[in-house]
Amino acid sequence: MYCTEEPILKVNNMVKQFGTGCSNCFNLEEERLEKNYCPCCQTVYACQGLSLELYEGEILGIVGESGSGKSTFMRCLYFDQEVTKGSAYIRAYKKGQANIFEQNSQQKRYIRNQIMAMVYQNPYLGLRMNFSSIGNVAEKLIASGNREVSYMTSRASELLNKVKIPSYRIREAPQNFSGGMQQRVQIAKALSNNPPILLLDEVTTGLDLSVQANVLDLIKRIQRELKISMIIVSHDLAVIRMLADRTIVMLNGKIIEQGLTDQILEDPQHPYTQQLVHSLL
Amino acid sequence: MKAYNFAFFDEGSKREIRRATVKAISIPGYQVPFASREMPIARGWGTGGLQLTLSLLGQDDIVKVIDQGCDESVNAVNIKKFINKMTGIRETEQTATATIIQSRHRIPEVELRADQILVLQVPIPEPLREVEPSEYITQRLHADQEYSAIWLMLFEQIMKHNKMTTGADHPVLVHQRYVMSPSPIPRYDNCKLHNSKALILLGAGREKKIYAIPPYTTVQSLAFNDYPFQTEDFSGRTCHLCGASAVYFDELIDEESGHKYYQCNDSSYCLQRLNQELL
Amino acid sequence: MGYVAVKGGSSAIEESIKRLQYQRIKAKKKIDVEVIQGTLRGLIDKIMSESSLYARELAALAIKQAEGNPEEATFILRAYRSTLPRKYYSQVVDTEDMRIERRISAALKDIPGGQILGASYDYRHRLLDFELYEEKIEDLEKLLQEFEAEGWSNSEEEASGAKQKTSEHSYTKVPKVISFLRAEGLLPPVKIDDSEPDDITRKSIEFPTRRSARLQTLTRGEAGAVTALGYAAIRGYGMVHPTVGELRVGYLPIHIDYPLQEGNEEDAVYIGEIEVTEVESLIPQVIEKEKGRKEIEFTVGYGLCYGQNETKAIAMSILDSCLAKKDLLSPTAVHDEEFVLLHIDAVEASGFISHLKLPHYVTFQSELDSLRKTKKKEENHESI
Amino acid sequence: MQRKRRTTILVKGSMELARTLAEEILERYQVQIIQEPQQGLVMVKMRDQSQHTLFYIGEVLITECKVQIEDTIGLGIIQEQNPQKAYYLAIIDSAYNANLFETKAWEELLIREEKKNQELEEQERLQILKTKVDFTTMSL
Amino acid sequence: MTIYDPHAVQKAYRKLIDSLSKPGTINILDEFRDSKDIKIPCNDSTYLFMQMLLDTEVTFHILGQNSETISKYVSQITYAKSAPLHEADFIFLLQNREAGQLVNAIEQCKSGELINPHQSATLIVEVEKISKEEKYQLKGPGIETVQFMNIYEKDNWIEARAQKNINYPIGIDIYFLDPEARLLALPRTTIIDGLT
Repeated sequence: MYCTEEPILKVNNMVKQFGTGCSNCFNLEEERLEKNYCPCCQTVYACQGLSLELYEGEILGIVGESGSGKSTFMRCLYFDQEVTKGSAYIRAYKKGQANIFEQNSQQKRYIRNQIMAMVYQNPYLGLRMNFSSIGNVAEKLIASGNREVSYMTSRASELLNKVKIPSYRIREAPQNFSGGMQQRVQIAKALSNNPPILLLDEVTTGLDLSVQANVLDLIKRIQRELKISMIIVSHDLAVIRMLADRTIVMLNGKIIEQGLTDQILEDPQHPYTQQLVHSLL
Repeated sequence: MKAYNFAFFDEGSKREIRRATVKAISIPGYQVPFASREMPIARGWGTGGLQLTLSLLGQDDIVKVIDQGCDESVNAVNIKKFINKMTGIRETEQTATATIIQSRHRIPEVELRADQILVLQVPIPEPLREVEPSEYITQRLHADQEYSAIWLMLFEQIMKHNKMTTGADHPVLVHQRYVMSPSPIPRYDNCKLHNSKALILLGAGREKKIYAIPPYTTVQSLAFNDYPFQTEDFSGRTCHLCGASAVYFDELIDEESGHKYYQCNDSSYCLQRLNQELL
Repeated sequence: MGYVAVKGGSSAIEESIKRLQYQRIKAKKKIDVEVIQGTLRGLIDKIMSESSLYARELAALAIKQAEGNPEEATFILRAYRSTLPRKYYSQVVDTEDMRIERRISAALKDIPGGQILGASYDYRHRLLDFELYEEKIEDLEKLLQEFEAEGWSNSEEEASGAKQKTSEHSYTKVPKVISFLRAEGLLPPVKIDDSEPDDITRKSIEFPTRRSARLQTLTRGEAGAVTALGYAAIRGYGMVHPTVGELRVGYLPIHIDYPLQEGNEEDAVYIGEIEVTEVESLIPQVIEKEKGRKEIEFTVGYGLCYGQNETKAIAMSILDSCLAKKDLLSPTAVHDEEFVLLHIDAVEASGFISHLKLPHYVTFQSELDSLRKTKKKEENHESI
Repeated sequence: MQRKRRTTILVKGSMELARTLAEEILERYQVQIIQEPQQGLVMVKMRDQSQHTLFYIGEVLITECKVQIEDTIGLGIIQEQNPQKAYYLAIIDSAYNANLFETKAWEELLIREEKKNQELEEQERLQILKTKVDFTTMSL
Repeated sequence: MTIYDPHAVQKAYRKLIDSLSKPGTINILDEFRDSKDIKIPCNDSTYLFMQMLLDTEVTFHILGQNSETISKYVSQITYAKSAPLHEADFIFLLQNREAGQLVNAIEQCKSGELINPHQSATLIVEVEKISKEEKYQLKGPGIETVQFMNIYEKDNWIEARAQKNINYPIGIDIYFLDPEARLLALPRTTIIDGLT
């Protein structure tokens, strides 16, 4: 299912730092940081040279505690934050020849609108709270160039239906909804134009257990039906176990372990991973 | 008594407006910032249009000024008076005779020619202002051609009212690139922007922007495929003076009977028809 | 044209202007420009500052023409500015060279050079003075004589008499409060920055702005608007708590480089002097130092405007520091440079507000059409 | 005397002095007006005392005049509407530029005027100082 | 030195607007062909354009023989400052320039950014001759169907211009002038196709 082919997304040596850096932390190889933090200049190295590949149709899980850099990684990938260093290539964009981090803002918008979608942990980042839910889902379709109201409304209704927003409420604004419902609207929005790559940041955090199962189900189904490649970030190994084909474990801005999810669950190598797996059992 | 320069401005001021204007023509629909001089008429009363007109005018020009479709509206008369005082050039009320037409909120009914220039006064040039108050951000949205928000606004109108509910100033897409405010012209006039034979210049004095639609340029009113753009509906109505139909009308109420009746909004067009009738 | 043309507009305008003229003269009283210039100093200062044109006599003329309406007078002066060529730029004017008329500090009790009250309204009780009803030129002359007896003088002859008394005090510059605070290290050191300032009257303002564009916009802002926003900033809608380090009123000499040939500093041309009000507000701010150490430093908010406009200059110094603060977690409107800078201009604000008086029946008709269509749709909907 | 000091004296000083000097030249030389006294603007560049950057506070109305004596141009600039004095200043400037011998004798007049100007300013300063708040503590 | 009367500048400006808003339209600036005392080796109409466009607020760059001397002179007359090729707002290419300088200027000059595409250079180019011969076909805003033109110029500038304008709205606008005072203007939106 993977490995033999070209990855759909390839990230090389991505660095994201907050702060200017100093002579102490100039060379990240030398391990002079306290966790991901330089005690001299207070620079935080949220991502310290991350490299990974995403293959067509797979779900890649990233698991780690809060502060491990997994969410920053997602935001950088979706251009919400500028990377400090590094490159990334998407097969569907300029035949995988162009470093997406170096594109101009117009091209980055294009990639956001056409090739990727993101579901944020905080629904306020992903939704216009005072617009109708159906409008929120349509926005993504509009952004990718759709100008057909009837298609957009039926597509939006279908998706809102799928995430269990009752039909009579789809014209309501998300600000009237519960946190869980807002999250489901966001998922519907992200899925609306079948992006080849979907980014999910702590997507089920805050949902009821029953809803959580539904959503996870939905994600699984979408992935199976449409072959969308996904990166899912979670602190919850249970979620990762349920969804991810492959898993990356992050700690203090670094990848400490990666492999097939089953493998990692059965035979964790790094002490931190072992601890994670044990707590799951 | 101090004598004013021809067309009010010193030559340096004209030069700056002209430099902005040529850039505006070169990038259709893009709002070129300019310094915008302070004028003897109030900001918001057509200073952008007036600055353009004064920077264009020469001794051989014949100028027409209209406000709300009417040559005799007080504001139009006032601007015309000022232009006349500062240049001494000829004025006209006939659309066909004019070389430069400055207008607020209307495009004349008579089709403009290639040798004419239409100058439109603009109060708020930023089509995205309704969805984004910050200039810093709207500039970036234009740069990225990111117009989802304004489309979404129209989509939301359809969700609520089953149709787009814009009044005047319905946004347009120019040369497939920039979303532009056509100034508060009625939707009825939007189609006159598309492939116009005359150059159209738009000036916003207070907001300090100049933009342009060159002749024969694609101008599409924003609309969805299945919810087409609709102009104001005057079907079945005729002008009570000249009998014209299919033009933009003013709606009037008879003081005695309380009945509604209609009259051409373009007063010069109406008068021209009446005079033809008379001959 | 054979048909009757509509002639309503032109004649109505003519009559309206006549009516205006009538209003100005109907009381059969006239005021001379030199009387305005000699008596309405406060209004002239306000109008010069808001029109960003230093011209006392023209300001007085504008006041006469506008019947004392400051909004209108500023407007007239601004428009006149557009017709004059800008011939030169002055050499850099440094307020260290100010000929002081008044200077006070709220930050310190006594300051080198002293607290000099000068001419101020602050300590005169705001009691209506009914005696002014009776004021005659002779009274003024008599009063002036008394002043002269005390040594006040405007005339040259009197000046020579003062010679003996003055020899002991040679004219010296009064040191600035922030200069010695700086020398003591209480203020962060600053470097001279000679980069060319932006000019918002020549190139429209761009966001984010440079400091030069902010200061220029603030100094020509409408006094009431600048004051209102400055007030909001210290009342609770801003993150600044200022102390007036120093407020000065005084005269500054203006020089230009001699345009006909190159020369040295002494070849400059002196063209006259301008009166300004200058304010430096001190605002404490927490600065992050290395290794998480935090220190409190003073930052200086700066206000400078034409004429004696003290409230405006203080408010300007507050807004200057509000706009310098970036990266606030929950910024309020007074920290938003677009909000502040785009809304304080007298001519722009009054122009756009007053444009609502213009007819809008074309746009209104268009809105009406939309409204009716939605009504129709809804009715149809209900009947189904 | 160099221009900065000279123009300061003349602009601050009396119209009388400017007229006296200019008329001396007018009597003896052909003075051609190149530019009639004309209004214009000088943009004032300020040093802000907080950051030591530069900004524009606004413009100052000036009257400017250009004259020519023989081959030498002179310039008169003065604040506000003051066409007559601008004209005199231009003549005086031109005389200095042309190095006319008359200018040698002006030195003394100018210095005397300068003193007068300074005395006036000094006197005003002393009056203003009367409004200075006195914080001296009385010792018993 | 000749300072053109404001009315002459105004007339020329209107012709520029006409040519620019209808690319391919040739206007003749014939009122301005007889001034004898221009001290720089350029067309009268080029000199007129300098007066129309330049002042203290903008910068320019001149390419041609003795460009330094000429720049100094233009600065004195217009108060505009001369600037390096890649920074200049207006670039004047005189007829006596070297081969390759036009293409080089197109490649080097500033073309604005997405956020401020108007901050791009404008080129004013003297060429041997401008005509309506059907050598090139023009399309784009301002043109109803197609327009034709020919520009006699050694440099192969068409490809360089197309490359420069590839990321519309970023791009440059070029005004061509010939010794017969013909004016033809190409905004960045005009697409040029060579005809064989």
